[in-house]
Amino acid sequence: MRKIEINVRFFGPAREWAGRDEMKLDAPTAATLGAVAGILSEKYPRLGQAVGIRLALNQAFVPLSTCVKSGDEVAIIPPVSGG
Amino acid sequence: MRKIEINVRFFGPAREWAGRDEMKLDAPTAATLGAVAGILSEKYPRLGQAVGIRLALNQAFVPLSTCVKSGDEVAIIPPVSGG
Amino acid sequence: MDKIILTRDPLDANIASTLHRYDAGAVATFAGTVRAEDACNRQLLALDYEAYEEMAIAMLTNICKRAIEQFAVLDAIIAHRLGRVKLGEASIVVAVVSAHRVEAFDACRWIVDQVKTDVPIWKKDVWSDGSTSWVDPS
Amino acid sequence: MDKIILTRDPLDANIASTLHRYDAGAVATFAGTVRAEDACNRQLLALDYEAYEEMAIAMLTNICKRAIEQFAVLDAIIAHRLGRVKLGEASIVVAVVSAHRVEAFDACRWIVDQVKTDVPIWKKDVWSDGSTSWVDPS
Repeated sequence: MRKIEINVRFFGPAREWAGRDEMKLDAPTAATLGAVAGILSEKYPRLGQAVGIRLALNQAFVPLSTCVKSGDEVAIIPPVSGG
Repeated sequence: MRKIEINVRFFGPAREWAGRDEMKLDAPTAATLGAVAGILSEKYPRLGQAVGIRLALNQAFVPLSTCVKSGDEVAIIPPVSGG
Repeated sequence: MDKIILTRDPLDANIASTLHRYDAGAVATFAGTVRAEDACNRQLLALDYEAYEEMAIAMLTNICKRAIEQFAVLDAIIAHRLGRVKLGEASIVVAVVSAHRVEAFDACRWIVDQVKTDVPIWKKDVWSDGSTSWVDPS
Repeated sequence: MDKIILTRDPLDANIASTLHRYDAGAVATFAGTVRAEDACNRQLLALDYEAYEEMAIAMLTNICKRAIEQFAVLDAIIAHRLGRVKLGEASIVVAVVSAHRVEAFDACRWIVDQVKTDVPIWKKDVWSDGSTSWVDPS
Protein backbone atom coordinates (compact mmCIF):
# COMPACT_ATOMS: atom_id res chain seq x y z
CA MET A 1 0.00 0.00 0.00
CA ARG A 2 1.34 3.42 -0.96
CA LYS A 3 1.80 6.05 1.66
CA ILE A 4 1.83 9.80 1.85
CA GLU A 5 3.86 11.99 4.15
CA ILE A 6 2.23 14.96 5.85
CA ASN A 7 3.60 17.60 8.19
CA VAL A 8 1.95 17.81 11.59
CA ARG A 9 2.31 20.84 13.85
CA PHE A 10 1.33 21.00 17.53
CA PHE A 11 0.38 24.25 19.24
CA GLY A 12 -0.20 25.51 22.77
CA PRO A 13 -0.80 22.68 25.25
CA ALA A 14 -0.77 20.16 22.36
CA ARG A 15 2.97 20.74 22.04
CA GLU A 16 3.36 19.34 25.52
CA TRP A 17 0.87 16.50 25.05
CA ALA A 18 2.82 15.34 21.99
CA GLY A 19 6.21 16.26 23.42
CA ARG A 20 7.10 18.05 20.19
CA ASP A 21 6.38 21.05 17.97
CA GLU A 22 6.12 19.23 14.70
CA MET A 23 6.67 15.93 12.97
CA LYS A 24 6.46 14.14 9.66
CA LEU A 25 3.68 11.56 9.67
CA ASP A 26 3.12 8.69 7.28
CA ALA A 27 -0.51 8.06 6.41
CA PRO A 28 -2.31 5.83 3.94
CA THR A 29 -2.97 7.36 0.52
CA ALA A 30 -6.33 9.14 0.51
CA ALA A 31 -6.48 9.26 4.30
CA THR A 32 -9.00 11.78 5.60
CA LEU A 33 -8.23 14.49 8.14
CA GLY A 34 -10.34 12.46 10.57
CA ALA A 35 -8.13 9.42 9.98
CA VAL A 36 -5.05 11.54 10.74
CA ALA A 37 -6.73 12.62 13.99
CA GLY A 38 -7.22 8.94 14.82
CA ILE A 39 -3.57 8.07 14.14
CA LEU A 40 -2.34 10.96 16.29
CA SER A 41 -4.73 10.13 19.15
CA GLU A 42 -3.37 6.62 19.33
CA LYS A 43 0.23 7.77 19.06
CA TYR A 44 -0.21 10.43 21.79
CA PRO A 45 -2.81 9.24 24.34
CA ARG A 46 -2.84 12.58 26.21
CA LEU A 47 -3.79 14.30 22.96
CA GLY A 48 -6.51 11.69 22.43
CA GLN A 49 -8.05 12.55 25.79
CA ALA A 50 -8.07 16.33 25.31
CA VAL A 51 -11.38 18.13 24.92
CA GLY A 52 -12.21 20.64 22.20
CA ILE A 53 -9.29 20.02 19.87
CA ARG A 54 -9.69 21.14 16.25
CA LEU A 55 -7.55 20.14 13.29
CA ALA A 56 -6.58 22.66 10.63
CA LEU A 57 -5.50 21.61 7.16
CA ASN A 58 -3.14 23.99 5.40
CA GLN A 59 -4.14 26.78 7.80
CA ALA A 60 -7.88 26.46 7.41
CA PHE A 61 -10.61 24.64 9.29
CA VAL A 62 -12.13 22.06 6.94
CA PRO A 63 -14.45 19.02 7.36
CA LEU A 64 -12.83 15.95 8.91
CA SER A 65 -13.83 14.03 5.77
CA THR A 66 -11.39 16.08 3.67
CA CYS A 67 -8.62 13.94 2.09
CA VAL A 68 -5.04 14.86 2.87
CA LYS A 69 -2.20 14.58 0.38
CA SER A 70 1.57 14.47 0.56
CA GLY A 71 3.09 17.70 1.81
CA ASP A 72 -0.09 18.93 3.49
CA GLU A 73 0.21 20.71 6.82
CA VAL A 74 -2.08 19.45 9.57
CA ALA A 75 -2.17 21.54 12.75
CA ILE A 76 -3.46 20.50 16.15
CA ILE A 77 -5.45 23.43 17.56
CA PRO A 78 -6.44 23.10 21.25
CA PRO A 79 -9.06 25.59 22.54
CA VAL A 80 -7.58 29.04 21.98
CA SER A 81 -6.88 31.60 24.71
CA GLY A 82 -5.64 34.68 22.91
CA GLY A 83 -6.45 38.26 23.76
CA MET B 1 -39.33 98.04 47.05
CA ARG B 2 -35.84 96.70 47.79
CA LYS B 3 -33.84 95.10 45.02
CA ILE B 4 -31.11 92.52 44.68
CA GLU B 5 -28.32 92.34 42.13
CA ILE B 6 -27.44 89.04 40.48
CA ASN B 7 -24.79 88.08 37.92
CA VAL B 8 -26.11 86.60 34.67
CA ARG B 9 -23.88 84.68 32.26
CA PHE B 10 -24.79 83.73 28.69
CA PHE B 11 -23.26 80.72 26.95
CA GLY B 12 -23.08 79.30 23.42
CA PRO B 13 -25.74 80.72 21.12
CA ALA B 14 -27.28 82.59 24.10
CA ARG B 15 -24.26 84.91 24.06
CA GLU B 16 -25.31 86.03 20.62
CA TRP B 17 -29.01 86.23 21.44
CA ALA B 18 -28.22 88.56 24.33
CA GLY B 19 -25.36 90.30 22.55
CA ARG B 20 -23.18 89.86 25.61
CA ASP B 21 -21.29 87.30 27.78
CA GLU B 22 -22.50 88.52 31.15
CA MET B 23 -24.33 91.26 32.93
CA LYS B 24 -25.47 92.50 36.32
CA LEU B 25 -29.25 92.29 36.68
CA ASP B 26 -31.48 93.99 39.23
CA ALA B 27 -34.34 91.82 40.43
CA PRO B 28 -36.99 92.20 43.17
CA THR B 29 -36.04 90.78 46.56
CA ALA B 30 -37.10 87.12 46.81
CA ALA B 31 -37.43 86.79 43.02
CA THR B 32 -37.45 83.18 41.87
CA LEU B 33 -35.20 81.74 39.16
CA GLY B 34 -38.35 81.55 37.01
CA ALA B 35 -38.97 85.28 37.50
CA VAL B 36 -35.38 85.98 36.41
CA ALA B 37 -36.06 83.91 33.27
CA GLY B 38 -39.12 86.09 32.63
CA ILE B 39 -37.17 89.34 33.02
CA LEU B 40 -34.43 88.11 30.66
CA SER B 41 -36.95 86.87 28.06
CA GLU B 42 -38.53 90.30 27.89
CA LYS B 43 -35.21 92.06 27.78
CA TYR B 44 -33.84 89.78 25.02
CA PRO B 45 -36.71 88.65 22.76
CA ARG B 46 -34.52 86.25 20.76
CA LEU B 47 -33.63 84.52 24.03
CA GLY B 48 -37.33 84.37 24.89
CA GLN B 49 -38.07 82.53 21.66
CA ALA B 50 -35.32 79.93 21.99
CA VAL B 51 -36.29 76.30 22.61
CA GLY B 52 -34.79 74.06 25.27
CA ILE B 53 -33.02 76.69 27.38
CA ARG B 54 -32.17 75.77 30.96
CA LEU B 55 -31.14 78.10 33.76
CA ALA B 56 -28.41 77.15 36.21
CA LEU B 57 -28.13 78.81 39.61
CA ASN B 58 -24.63 78.92 41.05
CA GLN B 59 -23.52 76.18 38.64
CA ALA B 60 -26.30 73.72 39.40
CA PHE B 61 -29.66 72.96 37.85
CA VAL B 62 -32.36 73.74 40.45
CA PRO B 63 -36.16 74.16 40.34
CA LEU B 64 -37.40 77.41 38.77
CA SER B 65 -39.18 78.14 42.06
CA THR B 66 -35.83 78.56 43.86
CA CYS B 67 -35.33 82.07 45.26
CA VAL B 68 -32.27 83.98 44.12
CA LYS B 69 -30.27 86.31 46.34
CA SER B 70 -27.79 89.10 45.82
CA GLY B 71 -24.53 87.93 44.31
CA ASP B 72 -25.98 84.71 42.87
CA GLU B 73 -24.79 83.55 39.46
CA VAL B 74 -27.51 82.66 36.98
CA ALA B 75 -26.36 81.01 33.74
CA ILE B 76 -28.33 80.68 30.53
CA ILE B 77 -27.70 77.17 29.17
CA PRO B 78 -28.96 76.51 25.61
CA PRO B 79 -29.11 72.87 24.45
CA VAL B 80 -25.56 71.52 24.74
CA SER B 81 -23.49 70.15 21.85
CA GLY B 82 -20.24 68.95 23.40
CA GLY B 83 -18.29 65.83 22.48
CA MET C 1 -2.79 63.27 37.20
CA ASP C 2 -6.15 64.96 36.86
CA LYS C 3 -9.06 62.74 35.85
CA ILE C 4 -11.03 65.62 34.33
CA ILE C 5 -9.34 67.79 31.72
CA LEU C 6 -10.72 70.84 29.91
CA THR C 7 -7.98 72.29 27.78
CA ARG C 8 -7.19 74.46 24.76
CA ASP C 9 -4.21 72.21 23.94
CA PRO C 10 -4.35 69.13 21.68
CA LEU C 11 -5.61 66.06 23.53
CA ASP C 12 -3.47 63.01 24.21
CA ALA C 13 -5.19 60.03 22.55
CA ASN C 14 -3.16 57.74 24.79
CA ILE C 15 -4.57 59.30 27.92
CA ALA C 16 -5.24 55.84 29.38
CA SER C 17 -1.52 55.45 30.05
CA THR C 18 -2.01 57.81 33.00
CA LEU C 19 -4.38 55.22 34.51
CA HIS C 20 -1.77 52.47 34.64
CA ARG C 21 -2.86 49.87 37.21
CA TYR C 22 -1.79 46.29 37.79
CA ASP C 23 -5.33 45.24 38.67
CA ALA C 24 -6.61 46.30 35.24
CA GLY C 25 -7.15 43.77 32.48
CA ALA C 26 -9.02 46.03 30.06
CA VAL C 27 -8.74 49.59 28.81
CA ALA C 28 -11.44 51.06 26.56
CA THR C 29 -10.71 54.42 24.97
CA PHE C 30 -12.91 56.63 22.82
CA ALA C 31 -11.81 59.64 20.81
CA GLY C 32 -14.26 61.91 19.03
CA THR C 33 -12.58 63.66 16.11
CA VAL C 34 -13.60 66.53 13.86
CA ARG C 35 -14.96 65.00 10.68
CA ALA C 36 -14.86 66.53 7.19
CA GLU C 37 -18.22 67.88 6.05
CA ASP C 38 -19.46 69.57 2.91
CA ALA C 39 -22.53 71.79 2.79
CA CYS C 40 -23.63 74.18 0.03
CA ASN C 41 -20.22 74.42 -1.63
CA ARG C 42 -18.38 75.14 1.58
CA GLN C 43 -16.18 72.80 3.61
CA LEU C 44 -15.91 72.43 7.36
CA LEU C 45 -12.48 73.60 8.54
CA ALA C 46 -12.79 73.29 12.30
CA LEU C 47 -15.09 73.36 15.30
CA ASP C 48 -14.95 76.10 17.93
CA TYR C 49 -15.78 74.80 21.40
CA GLU C 50 -16.74 76.78 24.45
CA ALA C 51 -17.92 75.72 27.90
CA TYR C 52 -19.36 77.00 31.13
CA GLU C 53 -16.09 75.81 32.53
CA GLU C 54 -16.71 75.72 36.28
CA MET C 55 -20.02 73.88 35.85
CA ALA C 56 -18.67 71.58 33.11
CA ILE C 57 -15.82 70.46 35.37
CA ALA C 58 -18.23 69.78 38.23
CA MET C 59 -20.53 67.76 35.96
CA LEU C 60 -17.68 65.81 34.32
CA THR C 61 -16.32 64.97 37.76
CA ASN C 62 -19.75 63.69 38.76
CA ILE C 63 -20.15 61.64 35.53
CA CYS C 64 -16.74 60.05 36.16
CA LYS C 65 -17.69 59.16 39.73
CA ARG C 66 -21.07 57.71 38.74
CA ALA C 67 -19.50 55.62 35.95
CA ILE C 68 -17.00 54.10 38.39
CA GLU C 69 -19.83 53.22 40.80
CA GLN C 70 -22.49 52.05 38.33
CA PHE C 71 -20.22 49.92 36.15
CA ALA C 72 -17.82 48.84 38.91
CA VAL C 73 -14.80 49.88 36.88
CA LEU C 74 -11.43 50.77 38.38
CA ASP C 75 -10.95 54.27 37.03
CA ALA C 76 -11.94 56.67 34.28
CA ILE C 77 -10.66 59.86 32.72
CA ILE C 78 -12.44 62.46 30.59
CA ALA C 79 -10.64 65.07 28.51
CA HIS C 80 -12.49 67.68 26.44
CA ARG C 81 -10.93 70.28 24.24
CA LEU C 82 -11.97 73.96 24.09
CA GLY C 83 -11.30 76.63 21.48
CA ARG C 84 -10.60 75.83 17.83
CA VAL C 85 -10.29 72.11 16.99
CA LYS C 86 -9.17 71.41 13.44
CA LEU C 87 -10.25 68.66 11.07
CA GLY C 88 -8.95 65.28 12.25
CA GLU C 89 -8.12 66.47 15.75
CA ALA C 90 -9.81 65.02 18.83
CA SER C 91 -12.38 67.12 20.67
CA ILE C 92 -12.99 64.49 23.36
CA VAL C 93 -11.08 61.52 24.74
CA VAL C 94 -12.56 59.16 27.33
CA ALA C 95 -10.69 56.20 28.82
CA VAL C 96 -11.90 53.56 31.26
CA VAL C 97 -9.88 50.83 32.96
CA SER C 98 -11.44 47.78 34.54
CA ALA C 99 -10.74 44.18 35.41
CA HIS C 100 -12.69 42.84 32.41
CA ARG C 101 -13.63 44.16 29.00
CA VAL C 102 -17.43 44.30 29.10
CA GLU C 103 -17.60 46.92 31.87
CA ALA C 104 -14.82 48.95 30.25
CA PHE C 105 -16.76 49.19 26.97
CA ASP C 106 -20.10 49.85 28.68
CA ALA C 107 -18.76 52.55 30.99
CA CYS C 108 -16.79 54.27 28.22
CA ARG C 109 -19.84 54.43 25.99
CA TRP C 110 -22.07 55.67 28.82
CA ILE C 111 -19.63 58.45 29.70
CA VAL C 112 -19.46 59.67 26.09
CA ASP C 113 -23.27 59.67 25.88
CA GLN C 114 -23.56 61.61 29.15
CA VAL C 115 -21.01 64.21 28.10
CA LYS C 116 -22.78 64.80 24.80
CA THR C 117 -26.26 65.17 26.26
CA ASP C 118 -25.72 66.90 29.56
CA VAL C 119 -22.52 68.90 30.04
CA PRO C 120 -22.57 72.68 29.29
CA ILE C 121 -20.26 72.67 26.27
CA TRP C 122 -21.16 74.12 22.87
CA LYS C 123 -19.61 73.91 19.44
CA LYS C 124 -19.75 76.05 16.33
CA ASP C 125 -18.97 74.96 12.77
CA VAL C 126 -16.23 77.00 11.11
CA TRP C 127 -16.66 76.96 7.30
CA SER C 128 -14.25 77.58 4.44
CA ASP C 129 -16.22 80.68 3.33
CA GLY C 130 -15.51 82.33 6.67
CA SER C 131 -18.99 81.79 8.11
CA THR C 132 -19.70 80.06 11.42
CA SER C 133 -22.86 78.41 12.76
CA TRP C 134 -23.79 76.89 16.12
CA VAL C 135 -24.20 73.13 15.90
CA ASP C 136 -27.80 72.09 16.45
CA PRO C 137 -27.61 69.34 19.08
CA SER C 138 -30.91 67.73 18.07
CA MET D 1 1.06 50.62 7.85
CA ASP D 2 0.00 47.05 8.42
CA LYS D 3 -3.53 46.55 9.74
CA ILE D 4 -2.68 43.19 11.32
CA ILE D 5 0.27 43.00 13.69
CA LEU D 6 1.68 39.95 15.50
CA THR D 7 4.81 40.99 17.31
CA ARG D 8 7.18 40.19 20.16
CA ASP D 9 7.70 43.92 20.80
CA PRO D 10 5.60 46.04 23.18
CA LEU D 11 2.34 47.19 21.56
CA ASP D 12 1.57 50.82 20.82
CA ALA D 13 -1.62 51.71 22.75
CA ASN D 14 -2.07 54.67 20.42
CA ILE D 15 -2.22 52.45 17.37
CA ALA D 16 -5.29 54.32 16.11
CA SER D 17 -3.06 57.23 15.13
CA THR D 18 -1.97 55.13 12.14
CA LEU D 19 -5.61 55.15 10.96
CA HIS D 20 -5.81 58.94 10.71
CA ARG D 21 -8.67 59.87 8.36
CA TYR D 22 -10.55 63.09 7.80
CA ASP D 23 -13.83 61.25 7.28
CA ALA D 24 -13.65 59.71 10.77
CA GLY D 25 -15.59 61.18 13.67
CA ALA D 26 -15.02 58.37 16.16
CA VAL D 27 -12.16 56.14 17.24
CA ALA D 28 -12.75 53.27 19.67
CA THR D 29 -9.68 51.53 21.06
CA PHE D 30 -9.41 48.50 23.31
CA ALA D 31 -6.30 47.29 25.10
CA GLY D 32 -6.19 44.01 27.00
CA THR D 33 -3.53 44.13 29.69
CA VAL D 34 -1.96 41.48 31.91
CA ARG D 35 -3.71 41.71 35.25
CA ALA D 36 -2.21 40.83 38.64
CA GLU D 37 -3.46 37.54 40.05
CA ASP D 38 -2.80 35.60 43.22
CA ALA D 39 -3.32 31.87 43.52
CA CYS D 40 -2.12 29.52 46.30
CA ASN D 41 0.55 31.89 47.61
CA ARG D 42 2.03 32.59 44.23
CA GLN D 43 1.70 35.69 42.09
CA LEU D 44 1.29 35.99 38.36
CA LEU D 45 4.39 37.60 36.83
CA ALA D 46 3.62 37.45 33.13
CA LEU D 47 1.82 35.63 30.35
CA ASP D 48 3.63 33.72 27.61
CA TYR D 49 1.80 33.92 24.28
CA GLU D 50 2.29 31.74 21.26
CA ALA D 51 0.41 31.49 17.98
CA TYR D 52 0.04 29.44 14.85
CA GLU D 53 1.31 32.58 13.19
CA GLU D 54 0.47 32.04 9.52
CA MET D 55 -3.09 30.94 10.35
CA ALA D 56 -3.56 33.62 13.01
CA ILE D 57 -2.62 36.36 10.56
CA ALA D 58 -5.01 34.98 7.95
CA MET D 59 -7.85 34.82 10.51
CA LEU D 60 -7.13 38.28 11.95
CA THR D 61 -7.13 39.71 8.43
CA ASN D 62 -10.48 38.09 7.81
CA ILE D 63 -11.95 39.35 11.12
CA CYS D 64 -10.81 42.87 10.25
CA LYS D 65 -12.42 42.66 6.82
CA ARG D 66 -15.69 41.28 8.17
CA ALA D 67 -15.87 43.96 10.88
CA ILE D 68 -15.48 46.73 8.29
CA GLU D 69 -18.27 45.22 6.18
CA GLN D 70 -20.71 44.21 8.93
CA PHE D 71 -20.48 47.39 10.98
CA ALA D 72 -19.87 49.77 8.04
CA VAL D 73 -16.84 51.28 9.77
CA LEU D 74 -14.02 53.03 7.92
CA ASP D 75 -11.05 50.99 9.07
CA ALA D 76 -9.75 48.72 11.82
CA ILE D 77 -6.43 47.52 13.13
CA ILE D 78 -5.60 44.51 15.30
CA ALA D 79 -2.28 44.07 17.11
CA HIS D 80 -1.50 41.01 19.24
CA ARG D 81 1.64 40.42 21.18
CA LEU D 82 3.59 37.13 21.28
CA GLY D 83 6.20 35.87 23.71
CA ARG D 84 6.43 37.05 27.32
CA VAL D 85 4.07 39.88 28.27
CA LYS D 86 4.66 41.30 31.73
CA LEU D 87 2.14 42.53 34.30
CA GLY D 88 0.50 45.76 33.16
CA GLU D 89 1.61 45.40 29.54
CA ALA D 90 -0.88 45.08 26.68
CA SER D 91 -1.31 41.71 24.99
CA ILE D 92 -3.85 42.97 22.47
CA VAL D 93 -4.80 46.36 21.05
CA VAL D 94 -7.76 46.83 18.70
CA ALA D 95 -8.74 50.17 17.16
CA VAL D 96 -11.69 51.02 14.94
CA VAL D 97 -12.42 54.31 13.19
CA SER D 98 -15.84 55.24 11.87
CA ALA D 99 -18.04 58.20 11.07
CA HIS D 100 -20.06 57.84 14.28
CA ARG D 101 -19.44 56.40 17.71
CA VAL D 102 -21.97 53.56 17.95
CA GLU D 103 -20.44 51.52 15.10
CA ALA D 104 -16.94 52.17 16.39
CA PHE D 105 -17.79 50.74 19.82
CA ASP D 106 -19.78 47.82 18.39
CA ALA D 107 -17.12 46.82 15.86
CA CYS D 108 -14.28 47.14 18.38
CA ARG D 109 -16.06 44.93 20.88
CA TRP D 110 -16.96 42.37 18.21
CA ILE D 111 -13.37 42.16 17.00
CA VAL D 112 -12.04 41.58 20.53
CA ASP D 113 -14.65 38.84 21.10
CA GLN D 114 -13.74 37.16 17.80
CA VAL D 115 -10.02 37.22 18.51
CA LYS D 116 -10.52 35.69 21.93
CA THR D 117 -12.78 32.87 20.78
CA ASP D 118 -11.46 31.95 17.38
CA VAL D 119 -7.87 32.82 16.54
CA PRO D 120 -5.11 30.21 17.14
CA ILE D 121 -3.26 32.00 19.93
CA TRP D 122 -2.53 30.49 23.34
CA LYS D 123 -1.29 31.86 26.63
CA LYS D 124 0.43 30.39 29.63
CA ASP D 125 0.51 31.83 33.15
CA VAL D 126 4.02 32.44 34.48
CA TRP D 127 4.04 32.33 38.31
CA SER D 128 6.39 33.72 40.91
CA ASP D 129 7.36 30.20 42.07
CA GLY D 130 8.74 29.40 38.62
CA SER D 131 5.82 27.26 37.52
CA THR D 132 3.79 27.82 34.38
CA SER D 133 0.31 26.66 33.38
CA TRP D 134 -1.73 26.93 30.19
CA VAL D 135 -4.70 29.23 30.60
CA ASP D 136 -7.99 27.38 30.42
CA PRO D 137 -10.07 29.30 27.91
CA SER D 138 -13.41 28.10 29.28
